[in-house]
Amino acid sequence: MTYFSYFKAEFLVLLRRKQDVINALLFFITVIVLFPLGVSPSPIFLAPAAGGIIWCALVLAILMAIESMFKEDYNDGSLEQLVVSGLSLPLLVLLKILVLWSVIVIPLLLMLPLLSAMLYLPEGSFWVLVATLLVGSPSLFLIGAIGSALTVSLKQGAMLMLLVILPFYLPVVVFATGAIKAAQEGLPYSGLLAMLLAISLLSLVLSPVMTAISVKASVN
Amino acid sequence: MTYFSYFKAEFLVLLRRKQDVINALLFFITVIVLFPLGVSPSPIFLAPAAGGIIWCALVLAILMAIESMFKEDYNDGSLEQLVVSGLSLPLLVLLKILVLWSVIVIPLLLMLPLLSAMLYLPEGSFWVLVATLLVGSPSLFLIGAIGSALTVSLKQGAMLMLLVILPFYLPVVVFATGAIKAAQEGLPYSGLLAMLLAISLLSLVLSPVMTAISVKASVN
Amino acid sequence: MQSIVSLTISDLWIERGDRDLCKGLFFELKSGQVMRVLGENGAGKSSLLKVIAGVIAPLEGQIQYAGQDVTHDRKILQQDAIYIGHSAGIKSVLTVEENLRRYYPSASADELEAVLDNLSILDLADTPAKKLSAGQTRRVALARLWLSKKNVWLLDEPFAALDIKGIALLESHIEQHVLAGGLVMLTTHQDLHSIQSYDLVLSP
Amino acid sequence: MQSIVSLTISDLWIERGDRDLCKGLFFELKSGQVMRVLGENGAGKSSLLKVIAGVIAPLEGQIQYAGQDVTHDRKILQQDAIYIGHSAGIKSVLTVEENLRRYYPSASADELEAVLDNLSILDLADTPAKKLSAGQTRRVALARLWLSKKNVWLLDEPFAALDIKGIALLESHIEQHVLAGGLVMLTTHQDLHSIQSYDLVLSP
Amino acid sequence: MSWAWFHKLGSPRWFFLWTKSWALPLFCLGMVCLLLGLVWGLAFAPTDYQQGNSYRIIYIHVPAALLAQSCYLSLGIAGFVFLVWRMKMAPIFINAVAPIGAVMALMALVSGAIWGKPTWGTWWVWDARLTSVLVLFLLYMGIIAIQNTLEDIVLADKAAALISVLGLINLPIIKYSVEWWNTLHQAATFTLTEKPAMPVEMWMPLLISVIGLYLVVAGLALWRMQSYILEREHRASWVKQEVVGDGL
Amino acid sequence: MAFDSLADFFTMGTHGLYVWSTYGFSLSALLILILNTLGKRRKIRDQLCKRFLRDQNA
Ligand code: HEM
Ligand SMILES: Nc1ncnc2c1ncn2[C@@H]1O[C@H](COP(=O)(O)OP(=O)(O)OP(=O)(O)O)[C@@H](O)[C@H]1O
Ligand SMILES: Nc1ncnc2c1ncn2[C@@H]1O[C@H](COP(=O)(O)OP(=O)(O)OP(=O)(O)O)[C@@H](O)[C@H]1O
Ligand SMILES: [Mg+2]
Ligand SMILES: [Mg+2]
Repeated sequence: MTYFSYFKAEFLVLLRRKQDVINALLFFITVIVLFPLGVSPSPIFLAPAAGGIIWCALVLAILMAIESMFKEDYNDGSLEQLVVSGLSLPLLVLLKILVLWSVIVIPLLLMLPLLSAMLYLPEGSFWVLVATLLVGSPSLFLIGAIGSALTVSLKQGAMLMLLVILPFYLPVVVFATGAIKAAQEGLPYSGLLAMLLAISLLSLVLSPVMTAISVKASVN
Repeated sequence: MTYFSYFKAEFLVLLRRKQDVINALLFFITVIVLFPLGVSPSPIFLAPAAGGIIWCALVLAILMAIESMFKEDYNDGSLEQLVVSGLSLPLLVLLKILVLWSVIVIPLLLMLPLLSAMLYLPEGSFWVLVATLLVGSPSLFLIGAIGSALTVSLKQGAMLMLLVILPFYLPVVVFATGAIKAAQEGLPYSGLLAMLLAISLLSLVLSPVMTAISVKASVN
Repeated sequence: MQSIVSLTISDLWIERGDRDLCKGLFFELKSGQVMRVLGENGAGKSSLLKVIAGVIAPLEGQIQYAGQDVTHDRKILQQDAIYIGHSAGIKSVLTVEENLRRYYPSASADELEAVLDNLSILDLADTPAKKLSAGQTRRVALARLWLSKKNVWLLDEPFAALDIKGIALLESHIEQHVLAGGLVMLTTHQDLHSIQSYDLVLSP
Repeated sequence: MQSIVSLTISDLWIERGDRDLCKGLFFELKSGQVMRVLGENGAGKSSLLKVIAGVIAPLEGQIQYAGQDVTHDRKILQQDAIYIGHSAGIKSVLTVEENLRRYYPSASADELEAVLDNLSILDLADTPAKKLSAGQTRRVALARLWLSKKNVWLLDEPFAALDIKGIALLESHIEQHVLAGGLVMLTTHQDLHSIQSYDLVLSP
Repeated sequence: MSWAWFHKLGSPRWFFLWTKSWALPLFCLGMVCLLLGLVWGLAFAPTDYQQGNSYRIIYIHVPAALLAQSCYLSLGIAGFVFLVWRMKMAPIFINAVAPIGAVMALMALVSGAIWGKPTWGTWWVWDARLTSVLVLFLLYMGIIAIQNTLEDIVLADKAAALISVLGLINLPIIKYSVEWWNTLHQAATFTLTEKPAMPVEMWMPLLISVIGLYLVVAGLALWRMQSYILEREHRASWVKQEVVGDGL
Repeated sequence: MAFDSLADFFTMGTHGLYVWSTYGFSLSALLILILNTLGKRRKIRDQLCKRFLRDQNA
């Protein structure tokens, strides 16, 4: 196995399951539909909440996608093979996260104009929302991967994983929605974006190593 | 295998994994916390939205719990064994749903006073919220089971399941939050509760049979 | 256990993923007989057992058991049969004992103990199944054959992962079962040492 | 392939779930040798292979490969070894060919075709792995032995699920490999027909 | 009345041969009607005194909305027929019509949303009519996803039939949402009991494009069904004749 | 014709953008559907043809 052949196969697996990617999108949409229906459909409620709702939906969609990230690899023995492959495990893990991120987030961004219109997001803050997504979402994937690897050997690890990683998701959500709110109120928001970027970079450094450790601990 | 031994083993499996149950609760709490953090912490905003937020969190928590309901049984061959057991499959399925419901919803109800206080839910509508939960949540489990059985043979069926069952969850959410809102505004809400009851009863009749069909079609 | 029963398969046509695995298959299995299904990898042995157990449906053909047509409703056969496939329905979080109690709630403690002892997994009775080795897991699955009073056994590679003692144990148990009037259908790639069997060869 | 290499295990102590599987284990395996690990179900055969491959860590002991201590950093060994366990890392949604390309991106089309043909799974090259029978899946996993140029083979029950032809094929391939200077360590409960092997017996 | 036709309908072969030559004429006739209706509506119908020219969206919006519902109704019926009588044609029909229905629902949604901007001042409101059409779209997507994701045909057929039947509840909600809840949305123009309130020059092109779209959809549905019949019945000898006969 | 000039027809008062984008979107969606239908028909026939010919030769 080489890094490139691994990358290609990962991509292929996801393409073979393109329905799953589409479904991730549809889940995102459905959560967004749930809120106006369940809480309140009026623009007075929705417009200020739009950024928050979109971010909540994003977090949930990413959680769903990432929860089973290593599950199949674990069950079919691929994870064991990665460990004994002699390649650098952190790098392999990073590649996997990269593939997943691009396959989930890019289509999500494409849907965004529509969804933010449905939630009456003020026009001006749309680009801030996009910026927070681009800068913030990598950290969600990177942090999530650690939890996913930790819990992969548990048969129903989904819940435990949530518990482990959600505390780390909260600051990302708070900064991101904070930036959007600041933009809506005409306040400066670049500081918050910088914070998001910092979190993403930090997790970029830490996550692959920690995920690799968790993977190793899981396959025994 | 008898119905009772099956029931007992199901219970045991869930008890053995009490962490999962606790995690379902924690997920519920986290979604509820995410909302004030991501959107707005002020009572003016939260009080009218409280019922809706709790119901959205409930739907998501149930979805997470129910998604993998049959997965392990499928992987370890138990599902196959149920099909060839000579017992009535719809009944077995119903028992399984019952166990899951009681294990998830009862602790949830116990948490409710705290959470509704955190979201400033008006006192008067608390009991209406409890009533909607009791009457509405069985239908969520029953409908969810169909989707879960349908997608069990897919390695990553979660998303498909969501897509298929969420449209059916929406009316439940709309009626339930409608009832809570009506109660908050002092309007009559018993009609909406009756609707919820009707949906639950209807799904009680339909779901076991349909889930059994899906299970049978999945194990081949 | 009934005195003489028979399982009759006629004109069976199994298709999987666009390939015909068998067409016009006919055989009859009577009390006291062991049928060994042979064939190369991918010939359709496992599929045949699954069809008979009622896990998957055949394209055409009849299945009769004890004189009754069970093609469409496999219940009569299922209540009298035990099917153990590649993955045998052992729940990994339950202990060995709990797993067996799940299938046989009415087995007495002594009986259970005797069977586990016989299979040399008595000291694992309280170990969760996920901590077992491959052969130990298979022994747990096979313990059902000692506990059940079913007539028809459908076993897909039952000897896989068993050590030599385990194989001998299972073979002698199968022999006893057919002597007592049972029917056994099994697949395997290994030679049987002591069992007299009829062979059904599937060719792809 | 290096001319003469050896794998030396000394003083190995493996513990699993509070039970000692082996303690003070010592052996040396040289180029051209096959070692068969024997033992009852649950003796610790699979665990031993996993420890050597670097999937799980031993409690104590040294592992040396080609004169170097690899106990703490298994990389040198891993780059020269191939480990095939019970579940062998075959992705069920990828086709047979894609699965192999995942491990051997540089294999030429001809080479791949020859290997698949040799294992009689050439016509399944474009079938997703989840639609394969047990034996076919194993053949896909074993195809890696034909494609790789690795020295050390660690095989956990490689003959499981294979039919008779498949077993003969694998045995002769193992023989060739050791003739060419390879090292093989395998577990099995079946008898080997043509391979000359050293036996290591684990007792629980 | 004899039930022979019902059983015949259930036979893919009979259906294929019977409808083989229908698809093209239906489709062409439909296209002509549709284009006639649309051009008439776009260029020749009088301007609305209230909404100005934006009302011309109606000539797309209403046909698409009607078709989206009709397609789903037929899916529901087919699903029921399949679950009860296991008629072989029913899943073929569901497979064929679901994507068409999805496109119709999407057209209704998009045209409605665009129309909403000049008339209501917003693209989207969360009222019952609009939401239930969105749910209709999601249901279609669910059925399509089932067919694409579940590889086992037996399972996929049953699942799609189930969802089709269960989703029928949504139709009365769409239909009566404008009467049960007060919304921004218009009530029905065409009813069986009353004359439309619009002038003839306005509703005539509408009627024509509705009929046209119905015919186009019928033609497309037949084509799709024929393809699926060939795919599923490839074992039968008549399919071989059919394909090799005019395929080469 | 309800419009005085061609330019009028294209601008539709102030609503040209709305009307034309609707028509554009809908007709292209319909077109995609039609192409998909015909493409599917073609693909399935080709596949079956190939298979039957292969079977014949084999
Ligand atoms: C996304 C937004 C919209 C959706 C989903 C939608 C949906 C529908 C549906 C389902 C129908 C068919 C009703 C029936 O079967 O009786 C319909 C009809 C109609 N809609 Fe909309 N609509 C939307 C926006 C609008 C807007 C903005 C207008 C204009 C102000 C409008 C005007 C009409 C009219 C005039 C009819 C014809 C009523 C009839 O003849 O039955 N719609 N719409
Ligand atoms: N994941 C685990 N956690 C704890 N203990 C385990 C685990 N897996 C196996 N064991 C225990 O370790 C011992 C050795 O297991 P191992 O799988 O190595 O046996 P084995 O010799 O390969 O047996 P078999 O012939 O059945 O394959 C067994 O007693 C088993 O109970
Ligand atoms: N889920 C499936 N979907 C489609 N085809 C399948 C599926 N499972 C098996 N097959 C195909 O059916 C054929 C028979 O498989 P089966 O598992 O019955 O073989 P087997 O005789 O048990 O082989 P083995 O000796 O390898 O266990 C194989 O060619 C296989 O490719
Ligand atoms: Mg098999
Ligand atoms: Mg082992």
